[in-house]
Amino acid sequence: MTSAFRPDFEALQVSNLHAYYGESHILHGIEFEVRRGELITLLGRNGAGKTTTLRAILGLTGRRSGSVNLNGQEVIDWPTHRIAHLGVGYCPEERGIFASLSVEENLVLPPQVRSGGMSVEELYAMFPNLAERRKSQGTRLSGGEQQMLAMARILRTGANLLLLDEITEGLAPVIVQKLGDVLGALKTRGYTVILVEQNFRFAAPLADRHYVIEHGKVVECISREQLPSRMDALHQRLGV
Amino acid sequence: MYQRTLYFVLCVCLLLAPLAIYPVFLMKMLCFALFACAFNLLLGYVGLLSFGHAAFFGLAAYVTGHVLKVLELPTIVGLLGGTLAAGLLGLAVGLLAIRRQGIYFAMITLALAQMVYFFFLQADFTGGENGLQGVPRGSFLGLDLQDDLNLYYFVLAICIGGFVLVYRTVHSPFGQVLKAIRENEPRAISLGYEVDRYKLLAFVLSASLAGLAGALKSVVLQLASLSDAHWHASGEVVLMTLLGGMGTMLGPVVGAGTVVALQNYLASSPVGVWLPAPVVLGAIFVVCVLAFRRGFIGELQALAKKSFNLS
Amino acid sequence: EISDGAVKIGVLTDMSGTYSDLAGPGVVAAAEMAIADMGGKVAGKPIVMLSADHQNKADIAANKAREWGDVEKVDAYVDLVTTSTALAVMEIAKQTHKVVLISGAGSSRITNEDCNPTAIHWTYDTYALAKGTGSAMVKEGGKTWFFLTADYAFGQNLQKDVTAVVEANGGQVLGAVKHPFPATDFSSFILQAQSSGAQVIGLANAGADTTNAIKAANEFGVVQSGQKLAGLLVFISDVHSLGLPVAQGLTLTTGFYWDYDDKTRAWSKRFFEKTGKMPTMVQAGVYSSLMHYFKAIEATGSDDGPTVVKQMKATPVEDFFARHGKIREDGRMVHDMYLAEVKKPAESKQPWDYYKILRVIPGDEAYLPLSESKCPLVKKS
Amino acid sequence: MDFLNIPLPAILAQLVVGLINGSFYALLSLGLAIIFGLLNIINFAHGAQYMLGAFVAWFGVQYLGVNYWAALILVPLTVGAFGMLLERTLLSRLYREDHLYGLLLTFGLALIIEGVFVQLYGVSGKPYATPESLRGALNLGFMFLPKYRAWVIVASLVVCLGSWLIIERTKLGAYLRAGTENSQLLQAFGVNVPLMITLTYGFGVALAAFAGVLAAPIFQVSPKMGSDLIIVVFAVVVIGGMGSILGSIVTGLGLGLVEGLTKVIWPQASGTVIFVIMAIVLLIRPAGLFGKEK
Amino acid sequence: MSEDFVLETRGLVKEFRGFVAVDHVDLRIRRGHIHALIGPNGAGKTTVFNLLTKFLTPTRGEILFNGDDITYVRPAQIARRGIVRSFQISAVFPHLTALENVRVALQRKLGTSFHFWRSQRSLEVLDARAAELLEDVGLAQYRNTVTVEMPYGRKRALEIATTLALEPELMLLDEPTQGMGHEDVDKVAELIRRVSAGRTILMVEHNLSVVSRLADRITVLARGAVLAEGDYAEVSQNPQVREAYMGRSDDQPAGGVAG
Ligand SMILES: Nc1ncnc2c1ncn2[C@@H]1O[C@H](COP(=O)(O)OP(=O)(O)OP(=O)(O)O)[C@@H](O)[C@H]1O
Ligand SMILES: Nc1ncnc2c1ncn2[C@@H]1O[C@H](COP(=O)(O)OP(=O)(O)OP(=O)(O)O)[C@@H](O)[C@H]1O
Ligand SMILES: [Mg+2]
Ligand SMILES: [Mg+2]
Repeated sequence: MTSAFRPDFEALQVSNLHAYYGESHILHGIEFEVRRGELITLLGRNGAGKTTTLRAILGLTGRRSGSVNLNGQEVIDWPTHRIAHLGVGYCPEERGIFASLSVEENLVLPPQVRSGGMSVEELYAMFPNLAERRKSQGTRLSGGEQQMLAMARILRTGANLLLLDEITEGLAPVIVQKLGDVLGALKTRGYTVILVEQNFRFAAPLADRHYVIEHGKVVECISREQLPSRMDALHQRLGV
Repeated sequence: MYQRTLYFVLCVCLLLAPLAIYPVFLMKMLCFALFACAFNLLLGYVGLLSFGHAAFFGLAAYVTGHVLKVLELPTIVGLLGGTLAAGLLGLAVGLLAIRRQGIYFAMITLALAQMVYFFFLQADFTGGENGLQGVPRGSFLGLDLQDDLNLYYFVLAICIGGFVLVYRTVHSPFGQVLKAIRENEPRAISLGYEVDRYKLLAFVLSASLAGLAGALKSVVLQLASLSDAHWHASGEVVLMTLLGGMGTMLGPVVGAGTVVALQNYLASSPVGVWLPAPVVLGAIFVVCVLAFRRGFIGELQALAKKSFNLS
Repeated sequence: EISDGAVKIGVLTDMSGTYSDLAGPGVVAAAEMAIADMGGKVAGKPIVMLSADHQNKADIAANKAREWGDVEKVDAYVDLVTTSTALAVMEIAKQTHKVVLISGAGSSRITNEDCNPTAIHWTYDTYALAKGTGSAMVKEGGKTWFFLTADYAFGQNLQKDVTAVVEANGGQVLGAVKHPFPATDFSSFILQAQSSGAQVIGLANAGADTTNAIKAANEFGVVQSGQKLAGLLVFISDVHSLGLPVAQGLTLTTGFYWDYDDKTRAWSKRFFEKTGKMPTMVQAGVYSSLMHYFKAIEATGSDDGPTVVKQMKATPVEDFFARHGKIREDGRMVHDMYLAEVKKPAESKQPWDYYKILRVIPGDEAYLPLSESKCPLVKKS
Repeated sequence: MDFLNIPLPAILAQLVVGLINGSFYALLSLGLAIIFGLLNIINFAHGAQYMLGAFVAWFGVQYLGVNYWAALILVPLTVGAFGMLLERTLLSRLYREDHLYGLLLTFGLALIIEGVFVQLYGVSGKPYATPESLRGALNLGFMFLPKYRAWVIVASLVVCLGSWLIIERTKLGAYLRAGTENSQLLQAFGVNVPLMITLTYGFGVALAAFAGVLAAPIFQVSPKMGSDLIIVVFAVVVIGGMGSILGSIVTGLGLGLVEGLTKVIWPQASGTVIFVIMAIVLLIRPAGLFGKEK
Repeated sequence: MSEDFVLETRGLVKEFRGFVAVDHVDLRIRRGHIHALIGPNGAGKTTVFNLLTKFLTPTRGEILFNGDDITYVRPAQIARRGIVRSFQISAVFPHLTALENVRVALQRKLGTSFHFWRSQRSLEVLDARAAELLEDVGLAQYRNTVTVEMPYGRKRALEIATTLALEPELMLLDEPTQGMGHEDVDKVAELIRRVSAGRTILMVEHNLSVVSRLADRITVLARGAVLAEGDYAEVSQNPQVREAYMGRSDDQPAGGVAG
């Protein structure tokens, strides 16, 4: 993985990733990969370690070890902000809207990490609620609006590897559908997406592959083609 | 169980302490320990940082001094008067401050305490910066408090009483509600608790106990002075509490003991000559923050828990 | 007859606070010199010195004094820089009959309404300062006064004393502004003093307040515009830190000046060699008071408080520090005081050459007459 | 036109003098507000750093022959660098903790710094001469204003407004505010937060040192010069609204004026009036005059 | 007429600096019903909850509870009258055990909550009832677990148990299934149905499968105003609702069930 001359074949390869919060060992050797332009999902029960995986990729957990290879570069030892500049956008589970900033300030806050991000106008067109509340304080937004804002603000930065944590949570069905469309569109524009989802119906039609995480390990990898045949296993894993 | 033994051993030590240590110094320590415990009731268990607690301490010292020296009433009346005055001031300050949180609460208590300080400075009965000197110690139930040992056991009994009251408050139905409020205030409201009243009662309790400490101090040292009410004293009690471990029962006691002992030692030790007391104290704070953040007792507890878990 | 086989003195002073330059380590050094000059012994018994920083807090002073008295068996408390600490320690001495030799604290209360049989006030007091500076300035034509007064008892006492002196000499007080203690910026108060039109601006404050007020006065051209500054409590350490360009022309009263005569110079040189600074009146006073105390012990062979004090009061004080000194029954050590003016930079020939002595004020003139004393120890005849 | 029997020129003069003090409050509280805004640390060492500024300027004259004007630039840089060192080695360990610990740490640092200076230089302080070109006074009609004091107003206003513009007009301000709330997330967006924090702390400290240099010719350069100021300056920050940059500047100046007026009307209360105002403001506007309510 | 309705709002309006978040809402909640409040994000659902429980004060309009005007009653009093809410973001007392969480709610009725001199052992009389409530929501095994350590879904269940401890006449649940795995969603839905016996429930929920399963009646809010009201069938066929909220979802409710 050290060769700098690997073509843009894979955007992200995670192998043997371990992560800790203080004393507790949360990830026990996660392995998966995403190629450029793919959308994959991480599935798993509450507490399986999905969020932790995303955070570990960005170096936001406590200690971590193993390998995270981003566009041919080993970033396991990099500080978070440098990893972000490789074109990673992160939409956290708790949304992370800044209370001291207005909606618009929140939206334009993350620095541009690459060219080719969407413009503020495009984003407002995509999420009209935000346009209407642009002067409002960030955390005065309704739960769902905050979710939209968290998503919109990383689309502005030009990041082309998106780490999205439960973005449909608390959103009205119309908006969920719209997000589905957006993700579809992003995929065709060549974005790479890692999606953590509880809402399988939402994720299934979009994903190229599903990784199932249990107790901090990937226990199953199901490609789109395999999905119909593996549905039962999935049901069992996810306890549906 | 293990805690009981600890408290028991501690009590025995305190009973025997005057054999080895100078009783007036011990009494001063006890007063500050009580002060810190009172303060910790608010900071450690309600999560409110008051930066004006010296106002209660100082007011009580003045009132007690006045009652004993000018009105020449019995000691116990003086102590009660001081405590009551502090409680009333606590009620007034609490009513204004209790709606604010975090740093704003700290600041508003500081502001009000500064006004109280200004009042003390201007008022006649406080004797300005010379303070009230020569407060008589009097007697209690025929016990001559002029005698240091008698006074020591008198003060010890009251301080233990105060400590037990804090302990009881924390572990009472009321304490349970306080804990809930600190953990999640909106939720406590939605369960039907008028949180402001609970906080106010806690504030008044804390102020009264701080007052009791101040009242005792003016009996022990026989004087009440402006420095008791100065914001430095408010700051000192914060430091004592943090040093010992906030939110622990014994932390403030240990913290107060450490700070008072250090001040006393450094004031007259050869170390103090080439290293002024503030430098040593400052260094201790820095080390404490960097190395034992939970305070002495807090760290010990964490350690005990860990070794308990491992075994 | 020396209790516990040693004479113990406890120096309580301000080691690190606002007054540590005028007292503090220098006081400890002066006390050490006194002990050394006695050969470390008095009446055949060793002299032991303890020292502590009272941080200008009465409760620390009281606590320390009590502990020293009970545990260490200290026989005398020395220095005490603020009135509150002095009063607190005197209160303890009253119960234990220990000797208190006060040098740093200034309030005339100490030997007036709060006088104490075993306490001796050595170096100066607010009455003497007021008397010296006040009457001298009025006599020189400073008829109208305006005060900058620190808003606490000490400042107010000082103002009251000076006002009495000024009015007794035919002067007039136009007004006063009470400033909070401590204050940093005095420009506003100086402006008020300027616009009062008074001929003399009296600084009824101490320490950093005084120096900052003098600085501001200099900046706003108080002296240039014809007003005079009267420092009511100025120590040589203050003048040293202000520097002559700023302090020049200031009139003040002091109980001691190092460059007064050969005796003062001789002692001060020794002090300078030890500390690197010239002594303030407080520091010199501590030495003087201790020597007098030791001699009294030597004479009586006892370190019992009342006995020693009785002997001290019976013996006149005459040394490098005190001229025509005697200790009155109220505990006041009465000695000559000096009215001084701070030199212009050009007049200063060497380091620490700061004062021009304008006049010697005889002790009996400088201090509150016993006939006006409210001290219960004074037997009115 | 008299007010409470005080002639108008006197009032005007007091207001000018108040403005000078206000300039100091503004400079100091600006630094404090920036540090609080970003690090969530109540920088109790601010007073000590102000004192360091004055002392380093004095060292400059005394030992290195650095004049006032050079000191005005060099001293903030030096003391700011020292601040950054403190931040990197000590403060940076505390960001995840309750801000009480920051307070305790900086309080300890202030004690140490002040204590060491008292030990080395005594308390009464050192004289620092006013630069030649700023001696003398301006005649404003109602008062003689020392030129140096006028310069203090100008210099601090320029520095305050400059800092404010830099922080508000660039994205820096938004980063600072966001960084306080959730620095991890901000890093995940690609902002080098640790570096930003270090630089900002250094900047806040440099502002304090700048104020110290400005103060050196006016007040005695003494180890205690900052310790009583800190609590007042802190009150200014709270009244202005924690973390509000503009708030701290405007409030600093405004309180200087109010304090100036109090010094004529009821001088002994001039040290307390700020706290009265703070209590009133907090009771009416909990987040301070310019603060945003959560 | 208020006989039938536990809660009524008349012309309820809430403005935030010119922005109208709740716009003349007339709600009527029938006793014993599970009433769902749905609507697009930012429609004002949480705001309505906040108004009902007095965490916000209405700009205009009135709120009647059992026929009494409670528009200006203080929040804690609302709870005492029998309206208790859960929060959109999980609201437990994180460092208390599950049992203690419930007990805090039960404790109020003892009337000793200001007794700082009494031992907290005096609260032990409530343990049996608290355990019973935990049992009801299937948390028996968590009895002595400190709440922070519990999985998210279990916390929501605990919140419901705490709410139930007050025996509220009207329970307000804000997105009770948000953020839960499918297992938990089903469990909580089942739980809500169970506890609805003998009381009225008003809930906000985006999970339409839950809504369709539980709700007797549904009010749809959009842009602060009531868009439609009726049972699930009526509402889900309403074209306006479909456009504003449900989108092109088929008859089958969106969200929830995998596959
Ligand atoms: N800051 C933290 N400190 C300690 N433990 C943590 C922390 N954050 C998460 N954990 C633990 O790590 C484990 C994995 O959590 P994670 O948030 O990654 O789960 P998840 O799969 O995202 O679950 P969910 O569906 O609830 O979001 C859980 O057991 C959780 O309790
Ligand atoms: N305190 C406030 N100040 C200003 N605007 C607010 C405030 N609270 C809510 N709003 C606005 O009011 C509108 C309604 O918010 P509310 O939280 O009630 O929506 P909701 O229906 O609960 O949405 P969601 O389903 O997304 O949680 C939103 O547009 C929000 O931005
Ligand atoms: Mg997660
Ligand atoms: Mg909502």
